[in-house]
Amino acid sequence: MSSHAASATIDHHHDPSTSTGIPNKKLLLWAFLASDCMFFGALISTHLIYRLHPPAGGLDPKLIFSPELTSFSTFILLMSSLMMALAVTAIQKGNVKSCRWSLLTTIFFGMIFLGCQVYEFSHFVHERHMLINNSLLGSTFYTLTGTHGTHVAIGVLWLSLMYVRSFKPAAGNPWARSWLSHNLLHVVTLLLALLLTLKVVLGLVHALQTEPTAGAALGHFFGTEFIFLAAALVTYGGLIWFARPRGPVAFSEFNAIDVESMGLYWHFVDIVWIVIFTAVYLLEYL
Amino acid sequence: MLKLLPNFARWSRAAAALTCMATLTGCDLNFWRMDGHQSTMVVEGPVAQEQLNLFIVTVWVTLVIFIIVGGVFAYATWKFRARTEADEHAEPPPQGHGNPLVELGLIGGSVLALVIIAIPTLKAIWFTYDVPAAEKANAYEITATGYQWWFRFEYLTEQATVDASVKTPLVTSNELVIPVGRPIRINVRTVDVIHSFWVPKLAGKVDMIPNRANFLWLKADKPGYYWGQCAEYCGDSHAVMRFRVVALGPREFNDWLDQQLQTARNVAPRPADANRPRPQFASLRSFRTNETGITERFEVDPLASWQQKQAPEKGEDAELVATGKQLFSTKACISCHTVRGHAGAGVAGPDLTHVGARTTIAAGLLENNHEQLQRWIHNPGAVKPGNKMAKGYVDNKITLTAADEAALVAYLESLK
Amino acid sequence: MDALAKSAFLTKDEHVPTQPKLLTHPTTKGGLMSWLTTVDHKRIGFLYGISGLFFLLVGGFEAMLIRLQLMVPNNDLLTAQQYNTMFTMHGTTMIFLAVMPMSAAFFNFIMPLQIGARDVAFPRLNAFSFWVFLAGAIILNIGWFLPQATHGAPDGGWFGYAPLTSKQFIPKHSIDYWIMGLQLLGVASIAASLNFIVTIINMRAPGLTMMRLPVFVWMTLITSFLLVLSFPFIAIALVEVMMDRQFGTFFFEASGGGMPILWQHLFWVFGHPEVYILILPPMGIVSEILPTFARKPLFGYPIVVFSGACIGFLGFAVWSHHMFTTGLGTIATAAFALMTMTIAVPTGVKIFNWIGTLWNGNLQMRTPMMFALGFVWMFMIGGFSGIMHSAAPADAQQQDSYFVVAHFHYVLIGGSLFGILSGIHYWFPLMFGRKVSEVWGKLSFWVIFIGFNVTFFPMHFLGLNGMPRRTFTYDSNLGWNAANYIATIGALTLGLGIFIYFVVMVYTYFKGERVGRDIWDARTLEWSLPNPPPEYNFRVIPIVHDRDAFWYEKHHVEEIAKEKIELEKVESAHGGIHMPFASIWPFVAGMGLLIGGLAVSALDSNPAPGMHLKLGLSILGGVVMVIGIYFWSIEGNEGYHLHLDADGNPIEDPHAKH
Amino acid sequence: MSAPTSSVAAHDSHDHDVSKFQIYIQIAMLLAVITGIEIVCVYVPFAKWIIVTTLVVFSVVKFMFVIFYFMHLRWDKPFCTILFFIGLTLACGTVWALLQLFSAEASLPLPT
Ligand code: HEA
Ligand code: HEA
Ligand code: HEC
Ligand code: CUA
Ligand SMILES: [Cu+2]
Repeated sequence: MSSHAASATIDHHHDPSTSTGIPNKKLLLWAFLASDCMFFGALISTHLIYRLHPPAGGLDPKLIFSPELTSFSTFILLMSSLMMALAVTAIQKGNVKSCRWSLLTTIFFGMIFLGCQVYEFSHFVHERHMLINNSLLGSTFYTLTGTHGTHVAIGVLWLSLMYVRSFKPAAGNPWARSWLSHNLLHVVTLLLALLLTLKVVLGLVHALQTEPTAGAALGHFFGTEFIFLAAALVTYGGLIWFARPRGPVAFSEFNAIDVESMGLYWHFVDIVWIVIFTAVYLLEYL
Repeated sequence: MLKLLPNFARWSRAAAALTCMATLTGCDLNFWRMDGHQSTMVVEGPVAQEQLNLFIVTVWVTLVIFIIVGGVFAYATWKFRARTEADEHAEPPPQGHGNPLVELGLIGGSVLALVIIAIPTLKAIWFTYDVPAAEKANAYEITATGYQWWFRFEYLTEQATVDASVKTPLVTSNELVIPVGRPIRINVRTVDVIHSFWVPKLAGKVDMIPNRANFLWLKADKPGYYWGQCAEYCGDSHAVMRFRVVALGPREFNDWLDQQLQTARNVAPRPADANRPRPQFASLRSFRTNETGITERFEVDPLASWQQKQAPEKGEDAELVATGKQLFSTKACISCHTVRGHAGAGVAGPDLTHVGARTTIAAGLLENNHEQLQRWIHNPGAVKPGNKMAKGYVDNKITLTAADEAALVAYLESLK
Repeated sequence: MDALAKSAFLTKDEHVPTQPKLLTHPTTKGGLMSWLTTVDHKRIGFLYGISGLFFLLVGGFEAMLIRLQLMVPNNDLLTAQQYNTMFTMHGTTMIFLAVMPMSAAFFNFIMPLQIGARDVAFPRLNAFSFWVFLAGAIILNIGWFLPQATHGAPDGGWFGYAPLTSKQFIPKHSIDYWIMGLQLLGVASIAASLNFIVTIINMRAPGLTMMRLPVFVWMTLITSFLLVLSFPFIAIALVEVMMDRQFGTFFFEASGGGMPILWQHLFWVFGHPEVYILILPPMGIVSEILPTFARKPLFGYPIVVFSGACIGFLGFAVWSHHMFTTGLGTIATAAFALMTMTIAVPTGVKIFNWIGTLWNGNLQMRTPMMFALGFVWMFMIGGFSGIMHSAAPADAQQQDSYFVVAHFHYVLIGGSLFGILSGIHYWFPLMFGRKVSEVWGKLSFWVIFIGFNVTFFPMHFLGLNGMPRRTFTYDSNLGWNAANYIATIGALTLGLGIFIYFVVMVYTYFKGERVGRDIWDARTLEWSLPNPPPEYNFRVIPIVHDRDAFWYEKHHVEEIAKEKIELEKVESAHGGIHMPFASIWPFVAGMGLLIGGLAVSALDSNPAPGMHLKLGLSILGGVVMVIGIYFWSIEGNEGYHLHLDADGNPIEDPHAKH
Repeated sequence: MSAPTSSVAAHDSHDHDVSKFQIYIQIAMLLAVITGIEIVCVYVPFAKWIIVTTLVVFSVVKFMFVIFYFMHLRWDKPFCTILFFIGLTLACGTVWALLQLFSAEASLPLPT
């Protein structure tokens, strides 16, 4: 078997151990995505039905949505898809380093998307007074985009786990023994780093919006977010520390299928957004 | 052990024969009779008739298929079964795999059968949907609204008197009176959950759904008293959410309308007559929760009972009625009920302006007589689980003495 | 190249580091722990089967109370509330907790054996599905044991039409349990079905092409597709009511512009495929049994398979036939009526082919065969009343009347349940190595058959005579007394029949006559195994040469024997039999869902007292679930290798990895 | 695990690898551009139906590019495509049917 590992090339489109040649995981993901189509189908139909037949005196989405932000986050999600695709190609060639970087970028873009969504939601709630329980539009909109956001969040979690997983030491590597605790800490640090970054960035945006001058904004920002900023920096340090080279890892082109199936999920979340972007946002501006 | 089996078969055959005999000789186990008050098989209007005709078509088509397919199936089972030990261990039969021609033929046959059903189905869908164009002009429009757990009927075209200057559309509850021979278009609405309007002898049901403008049409071919029932599960008392439809000839219908359009009736005070027996109420009897609310006398000819109800009660006691009228206000009944021309503008409960002229109360559950009225106002919750009037009793802290009840009953009965 | 070794499955964790203590794989073979950690598809099948049978009794008991209440007019055995709870729970239990898990039991136990696999594609996911199912079942039923005034078991009807399920009309938590319970059952079903889809498509023995799959496997596949494609709709619908109840949204709230009719659409988009989910597996079972006891192959195999797929596909296009009385308008009504009728064609094809299978056969009237024949008869009758419903205007009189009750019990009991009962009889010898006595088996069949017809045939007449369903009482003057009385007598007989069935099964399990391999002279691969089948199923993965694989083997004994020896050599060269490790994590994750689900549905969202408890418990549940999934993902999916002695017993080699 | 079923496939898929990077970048650019055009589209004063159709066509194009390239359907066994399209078609069909059903006159919500 080990002789096999050396025999290099794997065909990433054919797994001879299965009847069809499609790896089990890939098939599972595709079947799941087919099912997910129905999930979003149900949500989107609910939203569209109520958009086409709105209650009298309901909110007008034109006065609520802001196309700039949404276009930006759509673009970001598209870019994250690109990075995800690159991550898969990288690992298929056995290029672990490049894969890691691509994964990190994907996570980063995913977080930006989530940040935009958090910002958008709080904006709609506080500035535009659209609540989930004060209008039908709010009910359907938040439920639909919130479900999508949850999908993205799960994706980010999955990506993070995969990133950390890529440090799993190979057998014989002395680190193997303390791998479990390392792994756990690494995951926690990564998630903390992500959350703190999100918090800090949102704080910055908020400050920029509420304060009259840039200087005042910065002052306000440092005043309220200092602790979080510091904590975020600490977690970055932690991440760099965790990512230091520690000998051979058990992550190679044999794991390509894991990364690839995760990618399928991620891309799907992306194309669902393409549909939502058109059906929920763009069509409102006609 | 295996010998038991034929014995068992023999016993069961005997048992089956016995049961058949017993049922046929009428131990009242005549479950196949379908001529009850809510029968869909004995109908009195064109819509129900159309639906019945279609049903009969489906029955015949499926019956024929059943006989053919079932016949072949039974024959195959009988013919090819292993009868003896030797059969059991016989060589396996030829391993045939099928025959596309047979399959195609059968598919063709099934499609044909479905076409036979589909054509009248389509015809009936369009016919039963709305009043036919030719009769549109003659149609009579009524709005029926479902409440947990009773029905309100609003005659959109009839203006009832409230007082000399004010008129409102005529509202009644739980008994819908319609003219014979005219198509009736009924808008069905609800104020709470989904209910369904169903008078089997006149038309199939249509649901009353919140935020939805449903309607149906029906026509009664002859005068009659028709049973209806809510047909969509709507909470605790769904089972006892019933109503009646009374179809009257044109003259009677107009008479009825005239009476309804007037304000509630006042009982003329009469000189006290010490000899006249006052109405007697049985001392409060506790009814069993689900004790039947309809008497046999009523059963015999409900339409006649209904007609009788239109005339004022004999031997009314004006004093008692006046007390009742008083109580109706003081006991907060008016917060939910309207008696047009008297007191009250409540809309949470049925309109009681002419309640005395109805044959039933509590949404068709109880016959409208002293006993049942008293039973109802004594403790509505015990009659109809969860009902809103009982809730009102609790919230408004309504307590009635036996004398109050007697007076209220007299008052309600006087409202013809 | 060494193909087996190339599987991602095996090679991934090629250099297993010395596992931390927390991740040592459980190895117990007996006791409670072995059941909690099992990933063996056969054991999971048993778990599903036992739960299904248990809930069949529960649902049956509820049915008995329903029937007793309706035995005479104006009866007050149950209050209105209790009665409404009873039929809601009866319907929900029978469909989601009895018939579906029993089908899942066969999927789990039989399907991998029929395709010559050693396990399903994702053994731990399979275990997870079961534990989530159990969590859902517990949440659904928990209300029985809580205060009735504020909690209580669900009472909104099995299709829970909005807005009756809103907080305004049912403020109790009963509906919250219903929502959460169904939601979890959905998760369980989707997870299990994804697994089955991958298993069937990817884990077939060599030579077992799709068009050689046993029909039961085909029906499993189609059912799984129906499940993954239909459950999302109810999941979203449930999310929406849940939001309405917990967060005051307006999805089904007419006061805010919501349209309660939307719930009906979302529900029936799921609901109609669901009824085919209930019938297709039993159809598959019957398609196995009839050929076996007719001793000839299924008539028109490709057409049976194709019609199954057709039924599944068409099933998505007919949902509004449950809504003929909701004022859809003429065009929509006509479209759905016609679509509904077309389903009769593929279904009819199946009936014809079963009869074709009997034709010219050599029918052995064993108990499973009796149930299978009963199935065909009863399902046909139920199908015919279905066709009567599909004539929309006629259905306006039948909808929500006992005619519908008659229809769906003919297809559900006469169809699904008979199919499952015949399957139990058929595979019992394989599962336990014992055989049910023919006399008792047939006795239970006849009592059930007669009881069933006596119960439900009169209901057609009741419905046509205007008796609405879901009514806890009726007056004596409507002509319903006789039929109701008879139906109740029938139901008691039916109950007696099921009782006999159970007693016989339990007796047989302990004391039944022991039998050897392949007692029915059957045709499919699972019968090539010893009974009960060993943990690893197949000593060597067989090569399939024909549609009825085992029948072929039996008629080409020498050729097959030679082939087996070759195969065994090849396989042991690759390390022997690969087995997945047992794992506790799916169970942990499932329990997390149970805790979280209970907390979310049982406690009040607004004013304070319960709030902290609720939040705390929900978070706890979430954490437990995440822990479960985390360890599940990092413990890796490698397995160990088994080596067998000549008798097929594993040779102890605990350190054998890979 | 089942035993080998088919002969080991030829390793010809690697031809794609070299160019994949390029392809991905190009597609990502394309997607971004389409998104830009879409946003502009909305404000163009054409008939509503033209714009709606255009938008729908654009998102379908984006959708297809992502699933066939980023998600490798193009290089995978066709079965994956079939599998996914079963769900996709059913979902689209159901959404379409629901929208139709709710637009039928009989189904409009009550005027308030
Ligand atoms: C196992 C479950 C199952 C199955 C298989 C079916 C099968 C069918 N069902 Fe049924 N149905 C239910 C379970 C099932 N149903 C349930 C649970 C409900 C009630 C839900 C509730 O309200 O609680 C229901 C309700 C229901 C309704 C709604 C009734 C109402 O509430 O108003 C309708 C309406 O069209 C319907 C139709 C059909 C049809 C046409 C079929 C067809 O698939 C049947 C096809 C079969 C045959 C026709 C017989 C064999 C065919 C031949 C021998 C060929 C030749 C025949 C012809 C050409 C006619 N069903
Ligand atoms: C697969 C599904 C399934 C099965 C198997 C059954 C089985 C039975 N069902 Fe039911 N039923 C439904 C699905 C099912 N049902 C659904 C979906 C509804 C609609 C719910 C709703 O409206 O929301 C319904 C509704 C329903 C009603 C209508 C209630 C109403 O509308 O008011 C009735 C009434 O008779 C009924 C009766 C029965 C009976 C007598 C059995 C019998 O077959 C049960 C037989 C089993 C047993 C009896 C248990 C085993 C035996 C014992 C435990 C031993 C001894 C027990 C005694 C003899 C007391 N069912
Ligand atoms: C909280 C509201 C409320 C109060 C107070 C109330 N009722 Fe009612 N009443 C109802 C409702 C609701 C119904 C319909 C109940 C049903 O059938 O489900 C009803 C039904 C009736 C009926 C039967 C009408 C019919 O046609 O079916 C009578 C008679 C009646 N009430 C009399 C009274 C009297 C007398 C009082 C005072 C002592 C009273 N009600 C107080 C709400 C109320
Ligand atoms: Cu109203 Cu049932
Ligand atoms: Cu259906």
